[in-house]
Amino acid sequence: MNGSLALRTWAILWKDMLVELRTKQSFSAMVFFAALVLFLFGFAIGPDPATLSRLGGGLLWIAIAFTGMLSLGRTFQSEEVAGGLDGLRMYPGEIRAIYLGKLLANFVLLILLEIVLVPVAAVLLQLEPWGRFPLFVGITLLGTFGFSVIGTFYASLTQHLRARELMLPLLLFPALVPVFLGAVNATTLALAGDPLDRIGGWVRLLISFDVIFFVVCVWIYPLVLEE
Amino acid sequence: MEGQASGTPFMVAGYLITWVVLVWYAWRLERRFLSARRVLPADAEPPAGEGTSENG
Amino acid sequence: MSRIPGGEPAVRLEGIAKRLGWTWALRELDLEIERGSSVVLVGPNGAGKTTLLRLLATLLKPSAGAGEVMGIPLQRGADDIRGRVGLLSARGYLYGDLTAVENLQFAAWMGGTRTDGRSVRSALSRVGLDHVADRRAREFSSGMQKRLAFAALLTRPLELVLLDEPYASLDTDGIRMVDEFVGEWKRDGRTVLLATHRRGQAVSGADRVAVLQSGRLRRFCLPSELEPGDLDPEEPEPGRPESHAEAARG
Amino acid sequence: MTTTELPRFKRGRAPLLGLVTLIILVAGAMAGLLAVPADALQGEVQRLMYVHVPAAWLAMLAFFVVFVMSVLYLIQRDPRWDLIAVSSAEIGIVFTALTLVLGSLWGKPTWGVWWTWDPRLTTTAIMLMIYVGYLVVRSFAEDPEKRARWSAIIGIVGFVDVPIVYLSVLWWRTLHQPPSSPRSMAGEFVYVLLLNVAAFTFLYAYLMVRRYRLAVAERQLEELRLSREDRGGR
Repeated sequence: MNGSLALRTWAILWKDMLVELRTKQSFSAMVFFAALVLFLFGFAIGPDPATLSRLGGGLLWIAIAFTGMLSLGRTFQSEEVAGGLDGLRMYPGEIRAIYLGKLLANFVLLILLEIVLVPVAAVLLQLEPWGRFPLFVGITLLGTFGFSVIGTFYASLTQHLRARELMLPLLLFPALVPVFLGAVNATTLALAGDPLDRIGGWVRLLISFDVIFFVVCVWIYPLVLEE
Repeated sequence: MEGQASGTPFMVAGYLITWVVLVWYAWRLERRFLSARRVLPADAEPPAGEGTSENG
Repeated sequence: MSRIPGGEPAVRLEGIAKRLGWTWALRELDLEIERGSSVVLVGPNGAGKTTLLRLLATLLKPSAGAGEVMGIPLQRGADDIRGRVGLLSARGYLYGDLTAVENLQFAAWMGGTRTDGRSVRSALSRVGLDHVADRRAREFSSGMQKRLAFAALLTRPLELVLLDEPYASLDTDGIRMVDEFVGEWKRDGRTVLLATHRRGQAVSGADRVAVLQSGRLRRFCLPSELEPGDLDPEEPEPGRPESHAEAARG
Repeated sequence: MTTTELPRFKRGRAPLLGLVTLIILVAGAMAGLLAVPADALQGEVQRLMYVHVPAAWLAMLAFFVVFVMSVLYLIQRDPRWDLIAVSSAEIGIVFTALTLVLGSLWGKPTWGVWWTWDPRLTTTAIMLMIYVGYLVVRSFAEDPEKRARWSAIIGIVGFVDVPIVYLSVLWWRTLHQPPSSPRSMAGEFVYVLLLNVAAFTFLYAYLMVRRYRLAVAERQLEELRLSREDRGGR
């Protein structure tokens, strides 16, 4: 049974990535949107390099959160176009495969976005992530995973609501506060070189959040899709 | 602290707001209930066909 | 097929009711379907045909009553039931950006079979789509999409096949294909439940006919025993039509 | 079939409960305003503690009840648990907002600002947003079963989130400056505070009885209206 859970999780990830690959323009639009957000921050904050690089971590994560929000809404809408989630629910085995597959799809998509976005941000905001790059990458992965865990969950919960475009951020952003604080502070410290070695607490916070919410969401998910 | 003199109005405002909110909310609950009750028949039967409950 | 044991019926429902939103789509439904038989489900729009099929596919939880599919209780064994039951929905569930082969590959994986491309392509040729195997489903006509959805059923080992309006948008060839598949499934010992509001051909070939009306089973009999009113109920629907209930689900 | 079997409300003991609540509330307020002396350092404004802390306590209690009722609902699927949960959520929101306003009024003369990114304050504000989300989701879901199920899920996930939010904000603050917290108190202050906490607990019970009655009536109304529409509409 577990083998089939993995197989179906993989199938959903494969399918979503393939669809994404076929509709390249939506990914480019996502990247473009994220870059645009960074640009607007640049205008709002002003050209002073010191200020920009001090706020860099926060700006980067705001851009990721906003862009991620938009792509979360799409994950389940693509199923709606195909005829609804029954198309996934009618297959055997645990319903959780749907959550896991969609979670991974969102995660991979966001990572791809970040691969493009981080160099852009480094140039625009004059950041220097290259010094402690592995740490920077680790923090980004943890933060993105936390975002995907709770984002996929709430995207699935709100997809049948009227005004879901409004409801998703309304539910998601308050719940995201720990991830956001953890990711922004850890990233800022990593960029600044972390002289006082305070980064550990934030990384632990990110890990705890990821684990707790992963367990809670996976456990409770079948109730979301029940009809 | 400079609060000695200047703090009193804030304290009074706090207590006032608390009581206003309490009375307002309790009154509003009563109003909402009465207006719902007025529309409901005196002893509302559950909708026909869906008579009695099976799972308690 | 020997792997399907005799014994308990393919479907047994007792007092099943389903509430969708504020309407009762099914009310106090009792139904028993023998293994290896084919049953045609008829009834006007909104009679609860689709709801019944979705309930048997465990996509809906009954609001009241009890039921078994292949001897597995609906309430507890949903994950297992879905391994034995296939649903052809009127909606298709196809991804327009994937090719026909990719759609089938996905369906096979989701069904739990680690398949290679060969079995997928053979399913495609059985529905007469091998010449468009690598075209995207988006470019298909609605009849071709129906055939592709059929092929998705063929990639999985099934004991109970639920067909919701399988004839819709098919040409005469396609209709013949559906009837051939139904016959083949029956020969294999599988059970077929087919919902349609077109009567004629399907009804006369079936083992049993179930007439649904307003969420109740009005008649369950041999095709020859049908009364004229069964296929054309004159009285209007008391319940809200299904389209409303469907909309309310959202 | 399985509809709600909702209780009918007769003239119950709610007026008595209301009277008792009112007496304790007034006693608590008198004690807080008159019986104890003003704080040596903060002066009169410190008396806000006797409403601020109980209001915060009431809000936490209310959201805890939402959590418990959400879990119960998901296990038993009894609509009554859902109605208790939404009642408690609404009361919790009212008192969370009140807590924030009172905290603000307390903060202005003592800290010199209406708002500070204090962990408790910040967490309370985020908690308010989480449960407002809970209520808004309900208003967008028409199917009563789905409405109950989805909001129960939010009630659980939100409740799990609150302590983590608190922890994260606490860490965030300690990086910049130590969090401000009320000094430990002794003697009569504690008793007066406890009296007020008790008063607000009674208040919660009273409001819950009233709000639940309203929830049942509204639910019956909804059921009635839609069944009429169902029969007469077509």
